[in-house]
Amino acid sequence: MQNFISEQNLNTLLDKLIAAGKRVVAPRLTAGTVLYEPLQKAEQMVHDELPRRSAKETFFPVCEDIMSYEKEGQQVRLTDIDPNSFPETILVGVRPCDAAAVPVLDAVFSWDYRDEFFLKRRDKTTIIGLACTTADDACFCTALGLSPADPKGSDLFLTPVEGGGYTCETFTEKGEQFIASHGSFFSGQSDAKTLPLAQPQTDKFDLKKVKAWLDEHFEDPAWDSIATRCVGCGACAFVCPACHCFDIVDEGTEKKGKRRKSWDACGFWKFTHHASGHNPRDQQPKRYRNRIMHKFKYYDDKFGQTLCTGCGRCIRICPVGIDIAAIVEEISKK
Amino acid sequence: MAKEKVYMHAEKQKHSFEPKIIAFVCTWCTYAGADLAGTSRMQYPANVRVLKFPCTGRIDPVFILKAFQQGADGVLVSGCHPGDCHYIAGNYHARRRFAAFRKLLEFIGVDLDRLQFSWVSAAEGGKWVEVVTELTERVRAMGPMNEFKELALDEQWSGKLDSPELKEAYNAI
Amino acid sequence: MTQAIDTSIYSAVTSAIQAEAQRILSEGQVSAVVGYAPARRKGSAQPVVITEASDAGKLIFSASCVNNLAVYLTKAKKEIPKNGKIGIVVKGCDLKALVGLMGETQLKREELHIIGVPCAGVLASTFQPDKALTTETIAPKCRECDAQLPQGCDFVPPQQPVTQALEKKYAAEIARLEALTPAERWAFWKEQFSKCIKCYACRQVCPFCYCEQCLCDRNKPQMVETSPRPAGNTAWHIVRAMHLAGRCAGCAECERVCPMDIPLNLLNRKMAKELKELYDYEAGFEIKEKGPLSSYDEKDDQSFIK
Amino acid sequence: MSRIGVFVCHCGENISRTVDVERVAAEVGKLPGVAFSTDYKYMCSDPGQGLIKKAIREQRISHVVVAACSPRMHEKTFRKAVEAAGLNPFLCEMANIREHCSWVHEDREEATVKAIEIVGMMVERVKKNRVLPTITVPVTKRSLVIGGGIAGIQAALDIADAGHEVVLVEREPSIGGHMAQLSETFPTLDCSQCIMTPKMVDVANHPRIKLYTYSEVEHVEGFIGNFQVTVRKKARSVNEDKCTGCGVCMEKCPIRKIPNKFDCNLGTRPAIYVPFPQAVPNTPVIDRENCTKFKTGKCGLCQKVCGPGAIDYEQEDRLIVEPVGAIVVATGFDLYSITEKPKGSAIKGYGEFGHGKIPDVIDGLTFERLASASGPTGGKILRPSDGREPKQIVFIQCVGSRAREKGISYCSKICCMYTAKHTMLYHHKVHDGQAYVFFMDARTPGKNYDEFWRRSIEEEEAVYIRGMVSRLYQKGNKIVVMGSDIAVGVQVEIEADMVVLATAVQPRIGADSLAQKLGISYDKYNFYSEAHAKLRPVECATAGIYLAGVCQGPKDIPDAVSQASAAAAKVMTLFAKDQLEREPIVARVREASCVGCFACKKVCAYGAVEEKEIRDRQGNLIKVVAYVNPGVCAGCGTCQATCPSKSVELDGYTDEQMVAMIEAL
Repeated sequence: MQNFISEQNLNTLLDKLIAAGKRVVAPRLTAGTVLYEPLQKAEQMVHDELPRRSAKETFFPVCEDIMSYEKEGQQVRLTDIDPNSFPETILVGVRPCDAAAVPVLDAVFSWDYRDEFFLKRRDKTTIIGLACTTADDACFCTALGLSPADPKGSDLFLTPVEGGGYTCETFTEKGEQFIASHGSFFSGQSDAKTLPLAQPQTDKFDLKKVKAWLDEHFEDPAWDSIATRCVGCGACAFVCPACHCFDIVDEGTEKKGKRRKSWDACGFWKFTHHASGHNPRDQQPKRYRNRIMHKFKYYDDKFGQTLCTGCGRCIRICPVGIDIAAIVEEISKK
Repeated sequence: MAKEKVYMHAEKQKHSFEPKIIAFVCTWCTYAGADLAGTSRMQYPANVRVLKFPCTGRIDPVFILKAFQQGADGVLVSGCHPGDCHYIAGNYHARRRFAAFRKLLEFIGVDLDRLQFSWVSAAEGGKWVEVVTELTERVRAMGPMNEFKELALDEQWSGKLDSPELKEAYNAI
Repeated sequence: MTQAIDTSIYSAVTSAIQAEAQRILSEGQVSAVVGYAPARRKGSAQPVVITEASDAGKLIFSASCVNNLAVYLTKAKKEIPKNGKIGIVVKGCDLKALVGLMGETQLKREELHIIGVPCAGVLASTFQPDKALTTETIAPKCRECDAQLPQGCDFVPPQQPVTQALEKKYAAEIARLEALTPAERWAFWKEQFSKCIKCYACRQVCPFCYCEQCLCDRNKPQMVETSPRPAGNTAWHIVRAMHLAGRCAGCAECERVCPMDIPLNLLNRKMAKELKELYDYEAGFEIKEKGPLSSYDEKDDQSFIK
Repeated sequence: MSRIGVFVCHCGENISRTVDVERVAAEVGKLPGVAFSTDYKYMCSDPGQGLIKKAIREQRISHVVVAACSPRMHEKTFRKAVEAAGLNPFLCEMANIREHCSWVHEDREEATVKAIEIVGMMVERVKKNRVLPTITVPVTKRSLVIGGGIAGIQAALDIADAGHEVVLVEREPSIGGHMAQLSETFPTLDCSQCIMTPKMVDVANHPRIKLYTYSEVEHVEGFIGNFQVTVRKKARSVNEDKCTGCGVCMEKCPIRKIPNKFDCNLGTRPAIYVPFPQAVPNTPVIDRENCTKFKTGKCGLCQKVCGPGAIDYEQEDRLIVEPVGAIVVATGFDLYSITEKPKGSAIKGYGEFGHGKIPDVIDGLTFERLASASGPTGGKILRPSDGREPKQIVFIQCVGSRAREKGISYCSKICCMYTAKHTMLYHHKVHDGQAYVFFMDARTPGKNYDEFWRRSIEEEEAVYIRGMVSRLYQKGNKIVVMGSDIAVGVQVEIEADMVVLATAVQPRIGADSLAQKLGISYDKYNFYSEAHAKLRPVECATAGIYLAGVCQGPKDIPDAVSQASAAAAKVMTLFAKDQLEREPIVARVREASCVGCFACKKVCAYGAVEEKEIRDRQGNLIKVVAYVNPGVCAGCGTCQATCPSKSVELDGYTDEQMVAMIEAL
């Protein structure tokens, strides 16, 4: 049973993968901020900080081309993007809250329409999760039934042990294959104890109760008191591991340009702005309501899952201190 | 004298790089000045493309940005001398706006040698030739303005594509 | 060396704000008070709008009261009921924004009841709101603050903040960047702007970004690429800095809220510095009818014009 | 989808010599949206224009680009041609491949490539051009003239004679202005009153002139063709309809010692008075500050003696709104008084000349009253102090004028001539007297002016001393004038009986506040600014407002009259049509996105931006947005570049058009 990898071996393995032309994505420091980004060297990986953005962009880029056009005389030439050209990727050091969001995204991108752009990237990516040893009072994965050691979404899951190195479990064929192809870096059972893991404080939410209240309270004065302060930026959606709305725009000139798909957010005024000028979500509380509804009701209605993994990013970065954990807790007590 | 001779009887030289210069000018002074250079048959480099505005007051700084993004290697903004504005004070407002904007561009890292401002009156055909020639030659010596062009091709890592065919198609755009 | 900042007056300030809010609400002088209230996380605070005198006790002031609440009074925020006079809690830096908005006919002085806060400084970031205020954790804007005591308010608690001279980080960073070559500066900003994800938090918290439709949301013509790519990001931040030039009052909210840690206020401070040098203009407590870029002087500098 | 037609001109050989025009037409023909492209020898010729018209009709061309000379040359020609073929003229643009290309480059390849790009840019631009209807503004064919001096009178008479109604507003109880105060006028020495009073009477009798004297402009709203002017008609305390002008009230008034301002305070008048006997209207006014009835409630004598019962102590100021289409401003001047410094004036006084302290040191206008046959001395030159005839008289020129260090750097223009006239009048009246003139330069351009000036020296024996007076003081009965004669280089000392100062002409006190009401600009002295110093000298930058007389700058009577007639002609030009037509290159506000910051208003030099309230169906105010008055907008577009949300667009130069051109590069 190959279920241990030393820190040094992990680094050597990653460097080898990078040298072999694989894209290795992990938390690393970029211009002063920890983000999931491709590594040039394994040692760049940051182990002890939750990246500012989630890992979702590995499959769902911030912005990607989906087509380009060029006009010549009266002719228009279109060039499609070939999803087979997406690079093979090892996503490593993924936090449980980020990895747990991946199956949630899978559901929506393969539902009535199979989004090749997402699925092909997803298909070409191996996810290596990493248990958390620290948490702050914005973390609330435990409140949603996950945990700092939850392997949901990971092909392979690493847990740090005392004295260095990681125990390693596989959960998918992809994970098993990964160990099989790089067996020399893994060794048998070590008796080292796992490091004490993080313990987010929040009690488990009664999500059924939350959903039941949401089912009945599309219109409720509570929305005003929750979200009058919301200023309508998209920061919460953009740092969220599970939010997946996107916009498609054509950018370029009369002669040539590209069709691009990029992240969108329900907090934006423009999100539901009709061409007619009418906006059904004309006030910020209505937009924020959609965020909560989508996460704890609509997604559940459709896919039987919650569109939130408790990473706490939106709580930390919200410019006006909107605290989704506090809101859900409040709803659950109603 | 010597200078004029250069303009009037420019020896045709082939250069490895011909910069793209975009000029934003007001219709009453500089456009007319450029017309005068034409009617006087003065000669100047063919690199400049002129966009006519009613007044320098109409020129939005975004246009300068847009010009660089569209591949301009140098940008010229030119209008009426102070006190000569056809619209009383448009050039005074423009003067402040561009004084601020050039400082911003400089801070972002745009080399201000690529951005020229001038007052050229309807009577100053010669000055138009001088300004355009100088800017063209300066920018030609500096080489292409690659910053914005490279930026236009740059992607967030997650949206980058590596296939050579696509890269080629991309570079063509 | 890290030193603690004395915030001991904040509890007395809190009581004073509560008493004033209680008074103006119960006397019917205002229909609502925009202020700060504590939130779930330890040490945290969030903007709140209270309309009942009985809620006045919810108001606080602490080092995590970072927001510039002026944004809630602008046209871009329609959610605050604007019937009659509104009370608002402001720090000196926030008050400058209110004053700027009055100069741009967005607010009327007589429609506001301004509660000024004697302020010794607030936190740079509220990612960890329970941090103590020290020379390390204090917001960079507070290091160069000249407005600890707001002027021209309807009410200011009598406490005097204890202040100490701190190194001006913006000035130092601007000087550092100015000393670089254009190519080096370009590289610096390119790396910073490349992180941008166009969440528009900078725009949404800015009291001066009150346009109901932002130029950058336009697509006929598309002045700025909307997609979050380095090119469009750079254009966006240049255009925003230009639109704020001569208007920005220096609350630095854009920089604080940026989830990608882009030092946006550097751009605004740089422009403020230039406009001060060129036209002797500074944001302050006095309502000015025209800003530096909506006025001119025949004798303005034109040394850059051939 | 646009069907663009591109027409490339050879301009004989002017273009085709350097630019391969066939290749330009062929290359441009491949651009998306171009349906037709061709070249022709002379596109501006009749057959050339015919080619364009034919293509529009037969090829269903929707937009036109003419690649030829500068649009400053032939844009109008081609836009007319396009209009004749049924297209909106603003769907036609010109690509300048002559002045900006073929004439300035020699290399055929380079020039051809550049020409293709220039045309390509205009093709992209024209795609975004919109149909622009000509803007018409209705014109109210009535005019307001502010000021009843010679300039205002002339303008009013000219406009009224042309058949349009005129509202003439005069601040004083009578029209006439300064010219009515003058004795004789240069260079012909005809009596001012003789030539002035008939014109005043013409005004009073003109069926199309509505005269408001003792009135002021209170408020002005609106724009060219459509002004609403509020006039304050001050309470005269005399009913103008009943008063017959018999003058009994003035005879009986017990208060008689009020200094007469018209006579420069040399004579006196009663509390109920007309400023001078030939006043128009000949209706007295009660000076309420000095009238016993108003001060104590007693007296009332004038009411008792007034046969027609015209005296009305209860009369109040009236505000009258007059709709007019044009405004002529002719507010004239005040003489710079060196005794009384006007409030807020930046000008430094000339205390050294003793004006105001030495009674026989007077200004030029006072001398006019002394010399006037209708003046307080009946035309005799007598000293105000003792009524003696001065035998030695000194005139000092440039008092205030051309003295930068004292605050006025301009030349008052009339002083050289009137001082020469004064020496003559003096010589005619005091045969044994001697006149001296201290002067810096004599400025006498004008028909018969220099001859006139020379006559004062050569025939009328005035002694001209080039130099400045350094000191002046009273010594017994005499005024000692010390100065230098720089021509000879000696100090001069004259014991004079009287000194006349040619003090500077300056705009009326309060000219600035009237300018603010009118929305016109003025210089640092408060002279009103013309739209262009050379080519539009009688128009203000604010459309529909014209200038006449000294309010725009110092001038003499013939100049003031000429400018008044010119202003009248401008008004008549405006009134020649029922609708004012103008090029539709004006700014428009998109109210939906305007946030009412009014940055546009702050930068608009024409005052074209107004505030407009948007209300819902219940009448609740939703927001206040900017509105650009198309009648006033000059089309510079400064507002658009300033608008943060791009909610104001300049038609013809929209962001879409300009960006399309940039993107074509």
